[in-house]
Amino acid sequence: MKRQIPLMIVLILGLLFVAHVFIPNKLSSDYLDWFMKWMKVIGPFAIVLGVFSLVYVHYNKIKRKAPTWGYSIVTLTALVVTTAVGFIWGIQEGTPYMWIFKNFNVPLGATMFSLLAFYIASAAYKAFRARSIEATVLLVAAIIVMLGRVSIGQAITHWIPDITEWILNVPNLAAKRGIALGVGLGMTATSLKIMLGIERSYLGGKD
Amino acid sequence: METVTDKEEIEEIENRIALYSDYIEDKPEIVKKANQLKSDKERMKLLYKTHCTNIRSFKYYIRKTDGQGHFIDTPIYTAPNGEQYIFPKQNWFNNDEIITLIAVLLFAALVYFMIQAARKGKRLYIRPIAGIQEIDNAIGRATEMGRPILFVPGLSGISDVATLAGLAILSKVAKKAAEYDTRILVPCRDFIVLPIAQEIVKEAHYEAGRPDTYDKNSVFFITQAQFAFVAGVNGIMIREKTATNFYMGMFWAESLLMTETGSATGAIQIAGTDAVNQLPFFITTCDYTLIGEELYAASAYLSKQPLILGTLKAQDYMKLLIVVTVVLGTILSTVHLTFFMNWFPAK
Amino acid sequence: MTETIGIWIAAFLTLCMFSFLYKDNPFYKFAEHLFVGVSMGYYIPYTYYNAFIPYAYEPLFLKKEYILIIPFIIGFLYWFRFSSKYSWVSRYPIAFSMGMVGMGVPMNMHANVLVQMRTMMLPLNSINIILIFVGTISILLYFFFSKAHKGVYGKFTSIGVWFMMVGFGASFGYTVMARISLLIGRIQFLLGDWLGLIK
Amino acid sequence: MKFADRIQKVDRRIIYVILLLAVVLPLVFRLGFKTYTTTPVEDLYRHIDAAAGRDDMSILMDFTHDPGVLPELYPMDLAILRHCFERNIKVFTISFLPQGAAIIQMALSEVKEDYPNIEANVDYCNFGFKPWSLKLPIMLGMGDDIAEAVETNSEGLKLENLPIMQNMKNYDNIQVVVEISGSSMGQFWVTYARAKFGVDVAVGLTAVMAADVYPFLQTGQFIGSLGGLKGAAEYEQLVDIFAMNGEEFSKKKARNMSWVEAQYKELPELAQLYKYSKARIGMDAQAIVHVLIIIFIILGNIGYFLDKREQKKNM
Repeated sequence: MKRQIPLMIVLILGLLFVAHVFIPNKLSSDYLDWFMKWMKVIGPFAIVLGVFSLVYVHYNKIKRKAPTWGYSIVTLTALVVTTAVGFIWGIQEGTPYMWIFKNFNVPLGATMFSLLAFYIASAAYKAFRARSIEATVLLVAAIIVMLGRVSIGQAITHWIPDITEWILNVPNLAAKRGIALGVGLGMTATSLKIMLGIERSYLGGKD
Repeated sequence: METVTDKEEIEEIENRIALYSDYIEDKPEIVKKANQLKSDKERMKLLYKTHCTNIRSFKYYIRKTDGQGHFIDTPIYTAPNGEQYIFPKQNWFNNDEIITLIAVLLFAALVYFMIQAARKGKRLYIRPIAGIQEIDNAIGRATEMGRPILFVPGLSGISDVATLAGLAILSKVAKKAAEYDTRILVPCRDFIVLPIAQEIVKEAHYEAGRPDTYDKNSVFFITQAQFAFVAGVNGIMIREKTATNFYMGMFWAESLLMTETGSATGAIQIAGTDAVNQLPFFITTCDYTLIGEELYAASAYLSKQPLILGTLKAQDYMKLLIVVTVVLGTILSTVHLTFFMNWFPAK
Repeated sequence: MTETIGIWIAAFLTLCMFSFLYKDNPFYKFAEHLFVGVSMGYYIPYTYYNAFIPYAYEPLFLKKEYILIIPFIIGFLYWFRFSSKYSWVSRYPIAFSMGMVGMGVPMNMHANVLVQMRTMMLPLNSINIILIFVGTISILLYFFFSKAHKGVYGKFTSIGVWFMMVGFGASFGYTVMARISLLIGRIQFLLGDWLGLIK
Repeated sequence: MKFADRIQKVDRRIIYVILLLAVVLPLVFRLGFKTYTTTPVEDLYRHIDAAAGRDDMSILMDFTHDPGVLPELYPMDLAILRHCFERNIKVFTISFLPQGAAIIQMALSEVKEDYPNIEANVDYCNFGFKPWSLKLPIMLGMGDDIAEAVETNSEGLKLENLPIMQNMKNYDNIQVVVEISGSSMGQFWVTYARAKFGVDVAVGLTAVMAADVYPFLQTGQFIGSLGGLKGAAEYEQLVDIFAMNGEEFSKKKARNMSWVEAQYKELPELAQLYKYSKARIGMDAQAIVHVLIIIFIILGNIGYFLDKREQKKNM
């Protein structure tokens, strides 16, 4: 009941989906239609998981007066205010909700990762070392690609963009294909293991 | 309801009735048939079915062109019974996918049986991975210097294969460290990974016969926030002067920040991840890097966990099969025999 | 007016984030926590209006397709995730949505393995195709763990390492490019939209 | 302190300031480098352009990206939309992230300002946000019937009643799906929509992912790709020199730098707006910073090798 039935559900639905791929019959497309229709109803409920665990973590922090609990108030307030604004004034263009998105979400999200530019610059100076022949090859290829993708490379000689294109289309292609085949097999294996009930960690819990 | 009395009007209505009955008389069989049915619903059903058949029926002819606007058409194909419209038949199997079916069945069987074999404790050979030797050396170095070891089991959760592989390696590293009596620090980002890592390190100390040296606080949680976690790890590297840093598991954009600090403190750094986008950073900033599947192989080699080992072996044989097939296909296509290649899907 | 206030707020938050470069500080922490809250708060109304209403509420309550009461209830079972005693109940919706992995098995094999194999079998009639062929095979053999890397075989697999290093180099160059682009974007905002220095 | 030590021990804040200057200066004092175009970008442009003026063909843009990658991807969003509106190509937009839906609205309203004749639900249709958990159902469902799979547009209107849908049934009416994202979402389209229904897929990616798609470009699983800010800059340029100047696409012309230069001189006013050349202006700063980073790598390595030699001598 706790574990066996969910695993059976995954197995049966999974096998039907495997069959669906190979059987171009009306029955098979009806099955897909049915599943989609139900999935569309179930899907939106999943958001509860995310919201709940976020609220739970921060609520606990505030309750226990954990270090930096004050910031948890910031998170929860932002959560409540944004949600409320969305429900009160709607979510179309020109509403306060979109204003929050434009002036809070966008700058915060975009700046978070732009910090990495600084880290890369300092790592370029302090940590990217040609420690071995392999690392040297890597760095040389990287330098060519970096030059080849900007106009300065073109200005020095048209060979640099040409070599860049060649690197991307030949050795890079071979490398990425070799790796992608491994990844493709890995993904297939993971799907198989989930379907056959060998891999169950997604169910969570101990029993 | 009103009664029509005007003569002209009556005439017009009668005309109209006559027109519609003619219309129905003349109509194809299907309308008549529908007319005989009792309920509206059944009538609609029949008409809809016919509609579906009709829109899916086709006429065919072949047009040959030279690609420059000149073309010739054949007459429309007529079946022996004189019918020009052709209705496609429902198939029970998509013949284009037969190669996919074979590949899937083969692979499924390999995965299943290899995992079973590994569970039964069958000896499955895995080649020695160069990095494993390095792991031993690095632990030895920390012992000589009398400084602690840092082990980061990735930032991801337990459902990630890389995290599992990282934890399997942790168990061996912790055991070695316990034998040499060297301190090991394990910062975690995930709530679920934390207790598992604690258990693993504790177990390792027992196995090494030194339960007394196990310190519960050496495996600890820092924070969930990505960059703040890294700031915490960097603080540890600088304060504790760790001699060896291991990064085994799943890493994201923050990888670079940790390894830069590690390289500044002069630690030996060994990394292993299947995050392809972070690998270049690890290769240029670490002394040794386990690339992609090497991480799984190393953990299977060290831990012999059936799930990891069996999957690895199954993928291994599949890869061998791919190599053989591709070499064969290439030889054939190079001598202009393309039938083999054409069995494989192009889209 | 709201436009201007908005830009000033955005600029302030951008600078808060940048302050982490100096060191971890309350401004950064404030911005970081604010981000988490706003993103999640953003999610809820959107899902409600764009998913719950058209897919769950309308068909069930307005079109009266009563059979959908079953998935509706299954969806509700997600809530049990947070009960320590009944958390197993939430496995039912998870299992239901996991059913689709079945499709992933043949589709992944098809798109990520077989199609790639077909392109690998091109006739070897140019130097580049030969290079790609040798590179891919040697990488596949490098990640083949059932045979030790010795002798000629070992030499061949080490070719794979060279190919991979060039490939990683390309990714490395591109990653550097990506991070810098993000910074450029932010500076364009600060200089252009906020200070009006670029037009 | 020795030279080797001195180069190795520079304070990181000095490096940060140098980097900042390298970004700010080229943005303020514009350099005006011309970019050159590459095959994957040209392929995508040509492919989209082939749907010009047809009312039974459209392109589907999937905006599954969040604000974190906007600087790289937003210029792409604008450039492709502008191309479509200029050349009268029908566009559908969708996003499987709620943040993406807001980005669609931002991009649409920004481009629409300049094209007053373009009408919602006639020339384009915004499907809006559809939850992540529904990506496969919708992707597969569109192979059969778009209106049935997507159901409503972003305003909650039923698709089947909209004018734009009159000649659109399924993937046969979609010239190309353009996935613009910072994740491997494009793979989903290839694995499911393309493998099953054969629809053409192209991607606009952050540069981080750009090198990984080459195997899929060779197989044709992606018919084109835009990689990072460079890809966006190239697309901006193609839109300017061909669509805005009323020229038919030709690869030869696109590669001829003097022809390109000449085209730039004839641009209509609309094409000279700052928002439509953001990526190209950014590429100037990008060029300077790349050179700076390369210098950093070389300097750092010189220090490293001098240090290593020193250590050997002392041993």
